Amino acid sequence: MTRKKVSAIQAQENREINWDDYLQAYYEKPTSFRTWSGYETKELYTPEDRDGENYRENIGEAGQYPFTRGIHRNMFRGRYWTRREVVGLGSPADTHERAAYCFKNGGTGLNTIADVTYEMGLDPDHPWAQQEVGLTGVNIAHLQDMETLVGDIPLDKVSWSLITASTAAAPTMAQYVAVARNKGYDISRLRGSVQNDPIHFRYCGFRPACPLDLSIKLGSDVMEFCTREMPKWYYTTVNMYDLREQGLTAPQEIAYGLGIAMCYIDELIRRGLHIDDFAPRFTFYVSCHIDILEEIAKIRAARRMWAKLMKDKYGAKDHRSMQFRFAVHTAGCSLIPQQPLNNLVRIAYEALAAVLAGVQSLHCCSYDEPMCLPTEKGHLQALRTQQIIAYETGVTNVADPLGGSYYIESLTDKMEEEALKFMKEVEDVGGMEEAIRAEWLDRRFEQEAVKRQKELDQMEKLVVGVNIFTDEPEKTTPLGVQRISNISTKSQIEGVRKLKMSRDMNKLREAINKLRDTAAEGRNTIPAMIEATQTLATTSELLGTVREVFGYSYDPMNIIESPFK
Amino acid sequence: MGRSNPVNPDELAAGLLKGDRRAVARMITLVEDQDERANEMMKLVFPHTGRSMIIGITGAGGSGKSTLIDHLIGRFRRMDKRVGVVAVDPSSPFSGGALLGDRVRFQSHSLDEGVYIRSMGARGYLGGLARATTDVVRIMEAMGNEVIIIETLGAGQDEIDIIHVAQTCLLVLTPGMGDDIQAMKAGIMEIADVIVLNKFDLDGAGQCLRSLETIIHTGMSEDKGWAPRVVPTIACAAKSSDVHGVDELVQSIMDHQAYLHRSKKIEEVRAERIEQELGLVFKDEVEKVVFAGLKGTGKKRKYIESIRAGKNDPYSVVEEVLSTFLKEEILE
Amino acid sequence: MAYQDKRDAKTSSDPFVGLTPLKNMSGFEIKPFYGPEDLAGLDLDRDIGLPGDFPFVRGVYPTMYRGRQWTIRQLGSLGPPDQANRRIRQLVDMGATGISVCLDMPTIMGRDSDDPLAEGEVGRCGGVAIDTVQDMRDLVAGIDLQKISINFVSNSQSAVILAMFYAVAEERGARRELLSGTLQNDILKEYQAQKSYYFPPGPSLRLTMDTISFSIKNLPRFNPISISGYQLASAGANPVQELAFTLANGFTYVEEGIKAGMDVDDFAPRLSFFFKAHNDFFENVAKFRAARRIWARTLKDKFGAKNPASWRLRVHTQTSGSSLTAQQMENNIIRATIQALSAVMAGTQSLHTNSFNEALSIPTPLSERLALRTQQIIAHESGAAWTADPLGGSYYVETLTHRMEEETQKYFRIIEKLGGVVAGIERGYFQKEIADSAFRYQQEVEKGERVIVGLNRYTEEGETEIELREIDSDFEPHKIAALKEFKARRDQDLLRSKGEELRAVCRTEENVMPTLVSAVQAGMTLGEAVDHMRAVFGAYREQAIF
Amino acid sequence: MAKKKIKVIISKVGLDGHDRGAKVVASLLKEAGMEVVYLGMYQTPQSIVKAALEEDADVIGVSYLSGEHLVFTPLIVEEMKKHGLEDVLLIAGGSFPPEDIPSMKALGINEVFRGGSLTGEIVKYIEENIGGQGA
Repeated sequence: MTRKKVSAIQAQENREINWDDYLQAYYEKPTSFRTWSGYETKELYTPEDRDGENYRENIGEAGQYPFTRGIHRNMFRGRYWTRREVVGLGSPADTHERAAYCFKNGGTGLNTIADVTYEMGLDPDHPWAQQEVGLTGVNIAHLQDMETLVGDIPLDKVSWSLITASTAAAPTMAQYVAVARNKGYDISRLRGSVQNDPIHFRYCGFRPACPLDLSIKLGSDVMEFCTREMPKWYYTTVNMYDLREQGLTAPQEIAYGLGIAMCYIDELIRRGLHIDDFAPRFTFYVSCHIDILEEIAKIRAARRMWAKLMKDKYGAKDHRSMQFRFAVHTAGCSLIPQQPLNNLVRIAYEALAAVLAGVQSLHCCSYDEPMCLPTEKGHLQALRTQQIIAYETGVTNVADPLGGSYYIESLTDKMEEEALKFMKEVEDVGGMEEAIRAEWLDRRFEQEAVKRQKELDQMEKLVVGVNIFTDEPEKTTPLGVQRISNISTKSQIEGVRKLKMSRDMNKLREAINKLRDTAAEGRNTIPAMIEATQTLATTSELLGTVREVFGYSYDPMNIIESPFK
Repeated sequence: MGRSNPVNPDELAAGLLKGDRRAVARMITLVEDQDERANEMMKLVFPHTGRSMIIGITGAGGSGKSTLIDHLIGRFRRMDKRVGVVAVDPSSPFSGGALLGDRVRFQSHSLDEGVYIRSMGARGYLGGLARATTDVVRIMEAMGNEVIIIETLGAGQDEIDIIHVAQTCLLVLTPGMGDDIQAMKAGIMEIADVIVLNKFDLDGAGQCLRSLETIIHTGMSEDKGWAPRVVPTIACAAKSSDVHGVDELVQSIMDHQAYLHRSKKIEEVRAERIEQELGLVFKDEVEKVVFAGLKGTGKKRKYIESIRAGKNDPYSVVEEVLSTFLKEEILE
Repeated sequence: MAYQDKRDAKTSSDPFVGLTPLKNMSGFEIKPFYGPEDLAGLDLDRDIGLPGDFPFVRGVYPTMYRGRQWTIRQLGSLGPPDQANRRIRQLVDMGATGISVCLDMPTIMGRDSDDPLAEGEVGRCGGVAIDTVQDMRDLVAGIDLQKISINFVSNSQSAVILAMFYAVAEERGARRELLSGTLQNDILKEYQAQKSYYFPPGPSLRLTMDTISFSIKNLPRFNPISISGYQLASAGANPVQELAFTLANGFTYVEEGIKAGMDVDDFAPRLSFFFKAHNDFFENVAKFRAARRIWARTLKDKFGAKNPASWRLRVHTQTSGSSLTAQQMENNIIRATIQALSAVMAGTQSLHTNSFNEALSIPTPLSERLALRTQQIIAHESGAAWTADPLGGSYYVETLTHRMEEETQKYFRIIEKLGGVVAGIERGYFQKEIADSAFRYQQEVEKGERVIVGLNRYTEEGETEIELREIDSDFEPHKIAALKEFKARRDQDLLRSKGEELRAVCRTEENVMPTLVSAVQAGMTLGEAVDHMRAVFGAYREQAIF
Repeated sequence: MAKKKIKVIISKVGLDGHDRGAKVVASLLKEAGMEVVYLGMYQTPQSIVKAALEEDADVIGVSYLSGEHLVFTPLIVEEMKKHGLEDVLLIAGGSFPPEDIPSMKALGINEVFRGGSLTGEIVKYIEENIGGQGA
């Protein structure tokens, strides 16, 4: 199949029309009828595709087991999904300012994202950190940074989502709780979430910070702590999304995501918690890619699978444990830098799919993400996209509006069937922990990612601006570029250096020793981390101390030695 | 000094002997490319070689060779030895491309000027790879590396050719390879001076260790002087405290080297190496000179035609060519 | 700070829930949840069936877009005909597979560019000025009319436009049986909503039927009429009104055709439709599906059509221009995006996506490309085109489709009582219904009951600057000069006699088209032709409706 | 005779660990017949250039994602100059705004391939440009 290369649109208006190209375009039909994940679709779906289906048992009404059609009967009539935008711009002060901007413009929840150095558990003055502090998010080195970030935001009113995924999620919670307590809040009333899925984060470039045993230990510490102390807090968002971004297919995304979730669940049960104690606060981060109907089917399948898993495997009795709660992040990997405004179209479809699938919390990518960090304009447009879907399109009036569609129901079954196959495969390898340890999952990711690129190279998948309807490359980004202020970075580095000189070392040392002992005794480390945070221990000091107890180098990058020896 | 620019063998060799890393790199490329200028350079390099400790490591993919090497480099660097590594990947000969990922595992030495690492792909010619490897090892010797580690994949005959250059050969195995071990009994005895049983924390490790020891004991004849040793290791672990057996491995290597020197076997080994190199160079050059030489004369086509027409066969043709060729050459 | 006046977090209630109407745009109450029991009254075979099968709820073709993608039809008109011609080429080059051409205001009003009333309006507002057959020549120069279909958004002047198009095609030696193209030519909705008419409904309808029968005989692949709900909706009709009135108009044309002695199966297959894709996603989908079912059943049962092609309702769709806001224009990208998807999921045959800055200017190259790419992204990336009627079977969609049909039947009964569509127009029924809906909608928006992002909620102080396209404004004097020169070169005697002939044929019951063709060939301008006809038919004045 | 092979170093630089793109490019350049030396994550300008030098690479490909392109590019170029590698092609992949491309090229990057590039484009560029520049 050949396609013409269309050149810059403003040049040469008066060209001759190539009628062969035109006719080819006119008689165009899809070259492949496969879903984005590669499954054949039929020409048409009819009532026969639903033969033998047991509506009550396998689909059910919204708000009823197995929750295929949604976890609430009245869905968005009860409450819209939470419209979130992810914010993280270098220093805590700059990030606070952008967060306030999003609230002003109708954001109903706050997401702050940690930068690379924070996720890696490095302080800004670490040799590896200095070039990159704040490039991709907010850097929180210590209690005072968290205080600056919080500022005057009322923690008892705002639903705050702290996006720290790695083992650094434990210090994040410690810092957040410490600030909240210092400000006089009753932490049992705080609402929000922390991403806290260190297992998956090893696949996002943070392996040094996320060894498997430490991931399970600290991840579960946060979960256990919140289950006991913060009943309104969502203590993990198992991140299927990031897995999908590695190049997986839709059913692989849910299969491996559920697999990772089970690692934590098994640990919490080992610690003596009952499934119904904690499962209601389990949440997921799911991708919505561009194949709208497949994504809807995927999410419906995930709801059904989670419900069955909770009930049948873990013996949950509380129906809240069986409700698959999820946030959607539209697929960053579906966006491209070519003809960037087209991304607005893609994001809108993906967001629509999320809403049609009954999402609880939605974050739209900013159209400029393939170029830079989101601009203010990009953030705003992403938010507006959600608002238009919410208020103007009428799709929120009905729970699971696609339920019953021959195609959707059949595709939902297909997604479940395929995902179960992938889960079985993991079981055959020896379970998820083993699949991770033996790097079986790494190899799977690599194979799949190469497949995805080949699909584009070989025109099996068409993407406008990549392999069809390409134009001359843009010279500028239509709505501007976001930069991170150097000043903000430098001040962050200076800040932590100064802080380290001015602390009460005796108190600090005592708190660090206590944290070390707690970890060594196998007890939950969060309370000790909170205490140490109050003595101005930094993120890397908290993590490094626990790392050493587990036999790892104090410094994930293996350069710095512990100052507490 | 762009790759497309002409290269002066003398200048390159001089640069190499001074330790100019770029000259070394360029020279290795010429050897790999079987560039016609390579031989001239190797002549200049050769006198400066023959004194290094050469260690070969082979084993199946995923057995942990690169990680072991990473540990070995560290130990030798602590002894203040300069280390050269030739990481050979003979796989994927069909597309001709190669993905050489060993450097990922050598991360901890990525800035150390005392370590020189070169990755080599098969380039679709397995036989030639052995030749190129021997040359590369000579180059690395000449640049002043006191320890040279050759890594290659698998233990087939071609890989054994590659590894044969080494004085001390390590075979890396992992538990769960029981059947394979039985099947390669002879190969093990032939090449391995030290058998590394890596990933010793996996199920079935003890069983595997016992069967290896049995193979060695039963296959061992008393007069050999050195019995292959089995060293259990755990090379790849997230925590340094979980790494085991590396010291023992280094000790075994040093023991083997000591044995070679003590028993004067080292001279035998060096002679064997030269014999092998001579063989490789011979094979290569004769083929190049004779077979490629036929090409220009138009005789090759004639021979092919006559074989195709059933009037001749390859064996007679080679016999004929060689006898006339050798006569002419030697008589000259 | 802003978040302090937000809801109390503990109650978990969104401040704006309850503000979004739980009624759709047609005013139906929507239940929170639909399940199998909602389909209890439907017979799946009889009422839904398969794509490509009667009653075509699930689409008019069995394989839908697997057989051929919908036509990506974008607006190619701009300024004088030669500029429009360049724009058409450019659109085709970017991947458009069909073209729509709008007329400028003077042409719509039946006036030539040199008319004093045309001053300052020539070639404005994304419309092209067509005065003479020469303009038609310039417009389609270098464009293969057998391959690309141009949709002329012409109504009252359709007979003249068709005459010019036919004349140009003839002189270019095109094979008539292969010529494609579309006329909007839907005069009834002009009286109901758009209000650009010259003559009273009777003669207007006759002209429409003349163009249809001329085209059926001479241009078998041409679509002589595109029965348009879009303009009704733009004037304020809600989706069910758009559906009911458009179909009622369609049935009126069928009746007129039968009255004029044509066989329904000869002309019904050439009737096509034009709907708006509005904001309410599912209501929009249901509207298309209901339209197909009603049309199929009525043509078969009431008009006795036997040819399946007569039963199939084929539709061109445009995303909703009236939903676009001048505020925060980028939001219009999102609106057009979602509306376009609903049109595709509803099974449209042809689609026009609006450019996001259309509320303020004619499209810029950037916005135009984005509009086109939106359709290409649906086609190639979204997966929505891979299976026919992907929403078919959905409890909500099927229920809503059924409901749409029921409500439409209620309107049909009212129209019948009034004595039909023309009688309804004369009594101002449609105009009042539409005006009432428009008023209600406006009220809802003003009270904030219906949220329009950026308009009555989430408004912003400053606006981003967006590049606006300024068309070359020098062309008006050139256009007028060229027209004067054209007029001066004509054979005045021939022209006069063609004028006499035209008036004469208007007084008979004969088809005016052959005479019109020869008149425009003789150089008669659009304005002159309209004047001649108006001399016979008289002008129409609408009574004010309150 | 062995064919001359194109040797490419593919690396991430700095802390950013989004290595999927780099891995995919490495695999696909291999399939296109090149010898690819993959360095992986957490590389520094020094370690990348050391590897390129030892491997006698024709091409260095670095993958950026998180806005670090303007930080590391000058450091890599400087390091290359220090070791006389001006004749090695330096290409960058990943996410960055088009506004930065002229300055990246001015700093010494020969070509950039952002997301949404096809493997064929990269292969073609490399094949047509190696050895040519600087000579």
